[in-house]
Amino acid sequence: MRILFFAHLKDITRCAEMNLPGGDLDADGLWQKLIEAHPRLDQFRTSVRLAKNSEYVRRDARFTDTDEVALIPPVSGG
Amino acid sequence: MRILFFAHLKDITRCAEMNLPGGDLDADGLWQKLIEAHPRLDQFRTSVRLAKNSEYVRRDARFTDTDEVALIPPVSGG
Amino acid sequence: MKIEIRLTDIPIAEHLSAPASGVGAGAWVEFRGMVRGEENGGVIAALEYEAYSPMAETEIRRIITELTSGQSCLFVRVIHRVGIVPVGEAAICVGIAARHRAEAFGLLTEFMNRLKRDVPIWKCRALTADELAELKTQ
Amino acid sequence: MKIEIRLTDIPIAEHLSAPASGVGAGAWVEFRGMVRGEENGGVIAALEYEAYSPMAETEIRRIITELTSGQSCLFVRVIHRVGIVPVGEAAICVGIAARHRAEAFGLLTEFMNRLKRDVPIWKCRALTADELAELKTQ
Repeated sequence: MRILFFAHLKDITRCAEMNLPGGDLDADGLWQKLIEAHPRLDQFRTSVRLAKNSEYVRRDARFTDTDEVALIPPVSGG
Repeated sequence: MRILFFAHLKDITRCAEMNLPGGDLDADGLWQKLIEAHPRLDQFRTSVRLAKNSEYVRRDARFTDTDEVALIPPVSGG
Repeated sequence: MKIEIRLTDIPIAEHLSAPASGVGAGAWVEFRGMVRGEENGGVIAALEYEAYSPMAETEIRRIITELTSGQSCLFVRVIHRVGIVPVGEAAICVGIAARHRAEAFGLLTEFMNRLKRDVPIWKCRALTADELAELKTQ
Repeated sequence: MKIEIRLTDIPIAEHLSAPASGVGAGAWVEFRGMVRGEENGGVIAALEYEAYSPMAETEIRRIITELTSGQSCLFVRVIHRVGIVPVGEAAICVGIAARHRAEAFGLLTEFMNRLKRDVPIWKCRALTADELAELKTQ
């Protein structure tokens, strides 16, 4: 699946997006893979919301290879 | 003193302003003279606020010959 | 803080400049209250507004000064039409510049409430299309 | 109700027309949030905004639709800058037409609160005057 990073998360991961192969995951499984790829993401886990295909996900969301997943750190628009 | 009428009060009194000789009056005394001049004003007494020289008056205000007094019916600007 | 107040019998310009309030202003809000096509359930073409002019201006200034005391509002502009205002035109325009939006929104809301309670301006007549047309031919 | 949403990297026009929302609109309110000359206590010359574009627009539309359900708002326009926004320029412009002012003010306040909580747009960098000048010469 395609993973997008924004704002300071791009500095942490040093990329704006990455591809994460993984099949069918729940949020915990997804975070585990993300932290494996970028260990420093761990400290942002509690403040980051996940979006799937341009929508915030619910707790029970599942993520598959065709999804576009975005890590949304606290926003500051306006 | 100069008395100003606005909105529907002008229709009641058939004038926009009048001169009311009277010396030194409190609000009750002023209303008494106004109602003598225009008996139909009586029914508006409870809804009309008095202003003296462009300011709403307090309860204990006094009105003298040099004052400009306005009868302010409920406003509806904006 | 700068306060600009005007009562006018000509249409309020569609585009008013925000003031050059410098780098401190983080929020600019402008409100226009327009005459709607109905009044008390009937179709109308215009409203006629009447003001007790010197007192209306004094009272607007007094309300703004009171509401902004201790606040960081930078600029307030109030323009109110008097005379005939056709449907669709603005009867009032209020512009506020402040450091933060919360102050600007709060002031706008509270100012309009106070204006509608205390400022000696009246909708003294609703005009039908025929009455408005007749006035224009006079 | 009509909704107009735009993310743009060019300056927001100073004068945007109110929509031709007909004789039903009694209130038009426009808010501009400007970049201020300081951020976290330091003097700045510009802010850089970043957006997750498709989601930001979807989310703005979702919030407006939710907030206006059962209401009589007639038109909402939201324009948000992305990229570098110099001090004094608007980062956001929100315009609302409604039957009555209370609906317009309420929607504006609540929409801005929700935008600042949920819409994926970030102030990703504050630029000093030197940094801004350097960018311009590139």
